[in-house]
Amino acid sequence: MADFLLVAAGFVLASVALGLVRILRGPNDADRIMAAQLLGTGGIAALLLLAQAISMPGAVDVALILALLAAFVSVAFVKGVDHSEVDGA
Amino acid sequence: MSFALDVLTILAVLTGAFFFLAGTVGLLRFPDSLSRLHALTKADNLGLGFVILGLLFQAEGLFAALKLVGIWLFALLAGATVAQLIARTARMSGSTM
Amino acid sequence: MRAATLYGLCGAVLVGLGLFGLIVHPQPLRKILAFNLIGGGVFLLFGVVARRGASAGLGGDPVPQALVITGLVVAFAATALAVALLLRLFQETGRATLRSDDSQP
Amino acid sequence: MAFDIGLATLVLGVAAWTIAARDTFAAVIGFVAFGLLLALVWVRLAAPDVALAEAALGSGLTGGLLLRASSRLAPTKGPAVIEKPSAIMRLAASVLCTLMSAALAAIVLLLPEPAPTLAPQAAANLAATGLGNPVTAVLMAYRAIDTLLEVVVLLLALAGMWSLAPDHLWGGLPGRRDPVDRDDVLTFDAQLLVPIGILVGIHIFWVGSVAPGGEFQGATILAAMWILAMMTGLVDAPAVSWRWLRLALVVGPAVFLAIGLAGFALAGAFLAYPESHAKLVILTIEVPVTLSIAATLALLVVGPAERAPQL
Repeated sequence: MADFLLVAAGFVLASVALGLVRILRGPNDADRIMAAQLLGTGGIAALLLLAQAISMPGAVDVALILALLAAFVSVAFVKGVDHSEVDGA
Repeated sequence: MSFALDVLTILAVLTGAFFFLAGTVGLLRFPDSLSRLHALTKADNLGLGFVILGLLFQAEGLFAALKLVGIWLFALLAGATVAQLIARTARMSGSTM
Repeated sequence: MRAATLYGLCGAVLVGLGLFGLIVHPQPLRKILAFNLIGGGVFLLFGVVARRGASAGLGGDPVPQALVITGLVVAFAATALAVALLLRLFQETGRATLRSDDSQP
Repeated sequence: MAFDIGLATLVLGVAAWTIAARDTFAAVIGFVAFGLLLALVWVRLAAPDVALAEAALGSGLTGGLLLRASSRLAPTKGPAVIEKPSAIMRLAASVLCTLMSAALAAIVLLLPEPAPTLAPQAAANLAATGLGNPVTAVLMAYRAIDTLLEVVVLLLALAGMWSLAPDHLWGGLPGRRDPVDRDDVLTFDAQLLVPIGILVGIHIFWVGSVAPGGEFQGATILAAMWILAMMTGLVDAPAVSWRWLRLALVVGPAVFLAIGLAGFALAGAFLAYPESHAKLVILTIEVPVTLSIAATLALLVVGPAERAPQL
């Protein structure tokens, strides 16, 4: 079971890493934040699978923080985009 | 009993992994920001949902289970918010991007 | 090779990458980012030392781990101060570079 | 092992992107992703406490800080490109950095065997502190003086930042106040997230005595939630000169220092705790310290005063 979960974690991370190519290609900020979002969700999934695989319950708290702070960062992002439109005009 | 739970976990995690792959493919293949957004926000949150569902079968105790569900809800909230706002900024900038 | 050693090598490369960015990037904000990469690499080296020190039923030596937590907080404070300095420079001069001559358009 | 190789490659790839990206904003996004991956690495290195700190501080709060900065600096995107260093300079830099990495890699490969460790001592004295988490024991008991100094360093950084405000704004309010739009998704988000986030922050702080977590990680989450409320305009930033704010900032280090001095009388040394009540004393320190750290971290993100004080 542990091996299966570890492989699943690796698979999710790998498929998310492919999504990162999207960051590299741009072309605009919306795409980039989307790729970061995908990495966030995938990272949380990989972390949870990993936590179960190596039975480290503390890692679930890490995923909890990541999920919470992902929401925080996304608000900061949107505010940033709004402000730079105002400032840059 | 434990065997049955393991099977359920494996099935759910596999489904979740499939959705992650689907989301990535959508992200890479769709031509414009809005349809990529559509692919991403549905697929990856569903993927995370299935992974968490799978792990729920292994959860020890109610608190651990609640924490897992809470993580999913946070991720949904973040995803939904960002999706709305990205779509709004994308539309306001007026291009199909 | 142990997994810890692998991450140690990863940390070594990170320090090099960050240092490169710190030297070649003209924008101060990019320098701050690069500096944080160096920090990440150094912390990873500490993490390797901690992991190798696993014994007495602990997954790693808690002393370097605690040092890294302290380091993360101090790195954050330094980053925040650097960002504030940079924003003030921008407010004052209308530009965000470190050049002192007046060759700017 | 395959998992570790993949993860390490991904970390390096994202780091390289952070350096190579042409656009600053894209580089910052790369940095947030980098922090997230590092949190995974810390879990692999069996250091969940550090993973929590990395996820909260290294990725989350630093990410928010840098995103704000890059959006404010957006108008300067163009001209800086001109100042790129010459090819020779870049080549020299890359040689230097490669040597640096090689030296560090050699050190990693030549680390002594068996590895020196303080883990047995930390574990053996854990009972005396009344704590169950060895990392918290190091931070709060064995090396408490480091932690005390660190809290002071945070305060100094804040004082340094505040003094960057122009003279006429001294004592004023940081940033601008964003108007609250009741129908906005962001407002809804913040109203939902902030109370839950505060609970999570307290939870992470509280479990820190027996499980991964602790005052720094908890305080970072509390700080993030305060910033979230400020960003969405739910609450206004406090005036720098506000008396209660100053009190919240210094109460942690003050209590820490007072208990440290009391250690001379009670246990014969600075920051020594009486063994029978060690856990109680540590908690007495941790609660105000968490409050102070949270306030300091949040104010470090919102920056120096930019609006005149309201009299």
